[in-house]
Amino acid sequence: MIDYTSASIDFALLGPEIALLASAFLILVTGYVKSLGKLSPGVAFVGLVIALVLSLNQWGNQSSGFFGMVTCDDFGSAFKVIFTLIAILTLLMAHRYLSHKSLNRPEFYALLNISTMGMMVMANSTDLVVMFLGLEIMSLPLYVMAGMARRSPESNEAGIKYFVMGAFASAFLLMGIAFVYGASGTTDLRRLVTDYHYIVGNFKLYLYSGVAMILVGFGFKVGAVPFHSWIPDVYEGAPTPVTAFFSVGPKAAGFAVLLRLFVFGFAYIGLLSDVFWVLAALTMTVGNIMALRQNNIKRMLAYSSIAHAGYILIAFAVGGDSAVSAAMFYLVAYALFNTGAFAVLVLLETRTGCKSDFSELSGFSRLHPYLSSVLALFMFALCGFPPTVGFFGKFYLFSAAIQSGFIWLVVIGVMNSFVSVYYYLRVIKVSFFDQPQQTFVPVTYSPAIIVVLLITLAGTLGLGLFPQQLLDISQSAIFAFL
Amino acid sequence: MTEYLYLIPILPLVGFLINGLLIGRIPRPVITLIGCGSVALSLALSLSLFFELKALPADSRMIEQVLFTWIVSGNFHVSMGFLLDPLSAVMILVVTGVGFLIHVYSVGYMHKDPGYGRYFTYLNLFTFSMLTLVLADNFLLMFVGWEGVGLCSYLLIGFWYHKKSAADAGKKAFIVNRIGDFGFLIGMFIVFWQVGSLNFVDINAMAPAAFIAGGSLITITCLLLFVGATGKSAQIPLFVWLPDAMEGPTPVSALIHAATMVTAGVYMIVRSNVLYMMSPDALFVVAVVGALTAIFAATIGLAQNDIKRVLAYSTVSQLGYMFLACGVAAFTAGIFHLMTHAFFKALLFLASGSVLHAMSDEKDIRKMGGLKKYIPITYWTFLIGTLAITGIPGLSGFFSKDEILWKAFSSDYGHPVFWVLGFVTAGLTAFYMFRLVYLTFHGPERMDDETKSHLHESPKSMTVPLIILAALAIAGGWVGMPHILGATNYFEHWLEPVMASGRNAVDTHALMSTSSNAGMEWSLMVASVGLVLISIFVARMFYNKKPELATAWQKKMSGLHKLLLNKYYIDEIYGAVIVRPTVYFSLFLWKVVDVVLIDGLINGVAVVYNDLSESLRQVQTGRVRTYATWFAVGVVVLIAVFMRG
Amino acid sequence: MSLDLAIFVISALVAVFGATMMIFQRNPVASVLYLILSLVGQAVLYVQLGAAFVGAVLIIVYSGAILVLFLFVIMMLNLRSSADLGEPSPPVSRFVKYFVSCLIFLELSFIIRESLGAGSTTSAGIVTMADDSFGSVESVATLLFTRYLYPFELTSVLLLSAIVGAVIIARRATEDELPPQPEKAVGPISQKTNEGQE
Amino acid sequence: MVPISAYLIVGVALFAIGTVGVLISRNLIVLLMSVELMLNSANLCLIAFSRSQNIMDGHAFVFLVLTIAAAEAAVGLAMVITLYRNRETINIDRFNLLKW
Repeated sequence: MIDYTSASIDFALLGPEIALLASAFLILVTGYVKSLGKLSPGVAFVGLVIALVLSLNQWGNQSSGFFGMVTCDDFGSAFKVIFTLIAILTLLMAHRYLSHKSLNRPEFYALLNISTMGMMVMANSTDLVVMFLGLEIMSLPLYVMAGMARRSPESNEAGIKYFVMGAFASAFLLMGIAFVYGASGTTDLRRLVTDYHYIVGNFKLYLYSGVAMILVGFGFKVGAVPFHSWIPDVYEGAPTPVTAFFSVGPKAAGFAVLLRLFVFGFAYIGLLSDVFWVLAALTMTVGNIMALRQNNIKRMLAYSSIAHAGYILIAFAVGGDSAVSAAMFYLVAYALFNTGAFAVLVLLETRTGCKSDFSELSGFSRLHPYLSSVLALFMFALCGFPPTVGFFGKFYLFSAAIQSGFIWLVVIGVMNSFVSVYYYLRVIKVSFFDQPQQTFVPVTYSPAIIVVLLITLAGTLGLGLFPQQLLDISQSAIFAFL
Repeated sequence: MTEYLYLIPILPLVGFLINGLLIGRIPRPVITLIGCGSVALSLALSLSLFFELKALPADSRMIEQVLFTWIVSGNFHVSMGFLLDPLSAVMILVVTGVGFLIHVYSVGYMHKDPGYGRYFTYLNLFTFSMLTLVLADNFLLMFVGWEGVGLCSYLLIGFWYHKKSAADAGKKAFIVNRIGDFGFLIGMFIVFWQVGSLNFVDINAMAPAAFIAGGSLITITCLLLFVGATGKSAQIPLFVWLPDAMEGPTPVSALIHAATMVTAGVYMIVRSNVLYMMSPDALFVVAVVGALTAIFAATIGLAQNDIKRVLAYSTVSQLGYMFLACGVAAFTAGIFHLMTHAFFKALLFLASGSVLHAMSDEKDIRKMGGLKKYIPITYWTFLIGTLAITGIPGLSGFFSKDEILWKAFSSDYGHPVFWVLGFVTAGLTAFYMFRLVYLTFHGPERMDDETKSHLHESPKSMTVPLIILAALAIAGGWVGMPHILGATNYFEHWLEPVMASGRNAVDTHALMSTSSNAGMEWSLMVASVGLVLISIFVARMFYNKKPELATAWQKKMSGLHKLLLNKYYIDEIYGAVIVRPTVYFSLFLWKVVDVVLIDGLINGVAVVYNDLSESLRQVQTGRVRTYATWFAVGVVVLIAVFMRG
Repeated sequence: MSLDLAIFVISALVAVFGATMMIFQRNPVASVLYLILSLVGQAVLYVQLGAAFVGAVLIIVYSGAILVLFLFVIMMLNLRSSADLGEPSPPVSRFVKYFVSCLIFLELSFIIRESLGAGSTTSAGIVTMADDSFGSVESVATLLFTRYLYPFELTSVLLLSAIVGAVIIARRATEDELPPQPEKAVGPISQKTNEGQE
Repeated sequence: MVPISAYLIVGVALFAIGTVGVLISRNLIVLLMSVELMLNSANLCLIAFSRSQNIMDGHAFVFLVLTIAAAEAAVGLAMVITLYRNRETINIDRFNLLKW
């Protein structure tokens, strides 16, 4: 057992966070020196790599510090690794894009690292206060990153929409935390679990309504219907690498917190399973149906990210170890192929005047047979086609649900994933089969993006053929929890 | 040799990778060498493994090769492994054998096509997927192959993507197959849930304990799997994609949409025969759907004028036979017909490809005629294929079809009605196939002069596969002669180990006791052969002789030839009473039931989804305040739910 | 009516009144002033609840700094009342919005009413006089620098990112990005990223 | 003696008013202020709950929330400035380029 309320000020617990913060500071300090400004991406990269190594190092370390405000466990460490990997991939593809759009400012990299740090804070806490702060630390840079292209009205709009909706959701989250606090006198999740008899006996309604509003607050971050409406607009308007980051990073962080809260923490609230059942079904159905008629690939991927969040929400309805490890598996898988798809979009958008409309893809395969095949592969993974990792993610998730008897939820899930094939395949159809409307301007590669593509490609295919390793890891991350 | 089992699917994969990665950079002879060579090696390996398997004692004919463990988690265990047993041995021989011949044929057929490299890339990928499907030792790997062949089918139907109809057909095939896959996947999940394994050997061993025989769960499972089979194997109501799939290149139609991929559903059902044996209700549904599809598609085939569409409907109809066989628990007969059908249908398609080759891609049989003398090899091979499919005694189709009909009549799960449906279908088949032969190869030459001047026999690379397939279409059925002819049914003995577990599962005693009624079997056989001959004769009357009669009648108006005239009246009456209504009925089925009802239903689903999408999109107004309102509504509902709890 | 109750009623009314007026003003400056009024009312409630220190902070930091920032921006942009606010939403949609908000209020107040008197420690939910240290500067500070040390440090990160974010968003365009010429943008990476700080 | 629930009701009322403000105000600045009001009402609830539980953790939390509110206000106002520069309006309904 861990000493929950260990007062030790043990900075080793915060290694990855400190590494990210230090690199952000360094960027902010050196960024204003002309000649050093160019080094910012490198500094950010080094910071992320150090954070990755430190996070990996924390694997197996289960301890608590800072008066119980920081909890280091394998569950959190696993998510920290996921966050840093996502941030690294984003960084690699961002540089080229930002230079192209004259947005390449050192602050971007600092904000990226700070935001990643916020995610880590979220994943590594069992206290609602810290989770809330982590959420804000993660979100504020995201609002800024979305609105960073100040010359572009779309980016402005994405920023303000994200901000308004985010702040609105934060208010509900805060109110929810206040109610839970009112019910129990504590914000520590572990005490909420140990004292639940007393709390439910006396302040059941406070607790329940508080939990409902907390669910709203984090449900917003993962894009659960009906708290999803910001997603398409923000994803479409934000600069593409930022969108790539949005669609996996904050989502993973939101799921990390949601898993901790609702699968481990408040699991005793029997109602939750039904609520998540409805949320999952609604989220995947709405996401998929609305994705059908989109003309912009970024927007389509935004709706698809809603749908994928819906699949992951199945795990919450199911509960239990296998469902949670399936959700983690799915998150990693989704992060891989979704980032890969966005990397291709980034390459396409670094041509002048490209907005990622479907029609712009016609003629793609003739000029770039490999790149278009790679895009097709990512689309197959998004559909959940074997032998990509997307298939295993879904398979594992659905079989966990079936084993717990959630047949109808799986039926809805499978139906949805077949509907989704239609719009993913449209990307392939346009890029392979359609006659080009105008000449396809060739894409110029950059080494960093090729690295991103190779990593995501290797992950998508490799983990599809040999998923065992990742499966083991995601399982031990669950078994190691508290 | 058995340790090289994995190479059978891997070789085409290697071919696919080489051709795919070097697309546009290697000359055509190299593409040909890699494309055909990889399949040839697979074929050689399959043959040697087949003989090795044959050398083993009958009850130990099963080689399972586990390459590596795919996933283990808790009690969930799936390995990446291949299973070679008598059933999959038959399948790999068919796939690699027919596949190789079609690869060779394609060399000649596609030689002018700019997408030559792409074509062979897809074709090798298809062969790989199909071999994975049939060799898989578990449902999951089978599903991988299942999706793979679906994908290749989609790519190859839309191969000539500049044709809008081809792209549409590809899309349709894809959507319809999704519906089928949905059933397959859910069925697979239920099997896994109940049995705890996806491995076929485990399922065979454990399913009787895991499911209650005759219970509703096993029936639902089998029906869901059957939905998957109807999608892939084009049965009612999911057959609509197959006729449209003929937009692809003809060798593709031969390989994918006739000989191999579309039979995957049959194979899957036979593979899980243990499950089906436990659910008589599901078997009954399979038999009904199979029989209805057989007669339904054959009726539509009567009035088609596109040579490939006739063959497509004929494929649907023949697949119906196979499902009928499965439905009456005559799985061996189903696989037997699958094999013979692969031979003669591949032959028919390739021959029709040769016709199209000669006719400058004119598909309408009304614009053909008299081709016999221009392309004799094609004609003779086509005729052999036709004789085989109609079930002329001695040719392969006769044995397999006869066995199905007899089982439909006599099996414990059979019923005379099934026999009648199959019997009528046989007659219809003979009619439309000979209509095809007469309109295409006999009679006046109706093509324009331009086409006529280009008429030529196909190159060797095309005719040699035709001749080999013709030989197979004749002799392929000799391995499964019925007992009453005094022969040994090698085929049945060969598959016996696979079917034994299924019978043990339900503990039936007398499934094989059918030979007791030899007299009945004889008479049914004679009846069906008789019907076939009559149908051929009628077809000859109407599509070969009648035009001549008509001209004769015009010349001799004077009344001297009243007898002839009268005979002609008899023909007319016969036509008005029987043939015309049948043709109109056929057109009705095609235009109304197929195109309007089933097609419309599937398109309707798409339209509903699209409209739903369109109207839901309107919610996304772009205004933050609207979003916030939805958000708040969500909060209200959520709090209300939690308050109640 | 006891003094406590009188103070509560008056300050609660002030807080609610200020808030209501705030959202219905067309002139943003007036809105800010009404929000300050509401905050003053709330601060009194804080003090009544024994949170004297936090109440003082609310006035000083919130009214004194944050809302002044709002005022500053309004002045800077020279926003007149109702410059371009278009036409109001249709009545139905307005009704829905009021209705939904009312529902939130009703639900939450129902929950509060239902939970009335539950619990044990400070039973009956009545404010009793706590010991003197409750809510004092010292006890808040002790909490902030022991148990809440980590979150407290985290807020510094939050403020840092807010500053950086505000600067990056609101700063005037640098010369290299002023004319929105897409052609120019294709050039090499080298950029004068650091110029043009206001 | 005023019951705690009275304070909570005031807090919830302010929260609902804030919600109304977010939902109906077209002026972006008023909208931001409404969000601030919502955060503040949650603070009031926290303080009240602190009192009822007789535990001071809520006070520390309110302190942190004030910081968060300040940070959000800074970023939000920066966005308002940019939007006003580019579009010369702060009517939130005008920002609907991205839709459907």
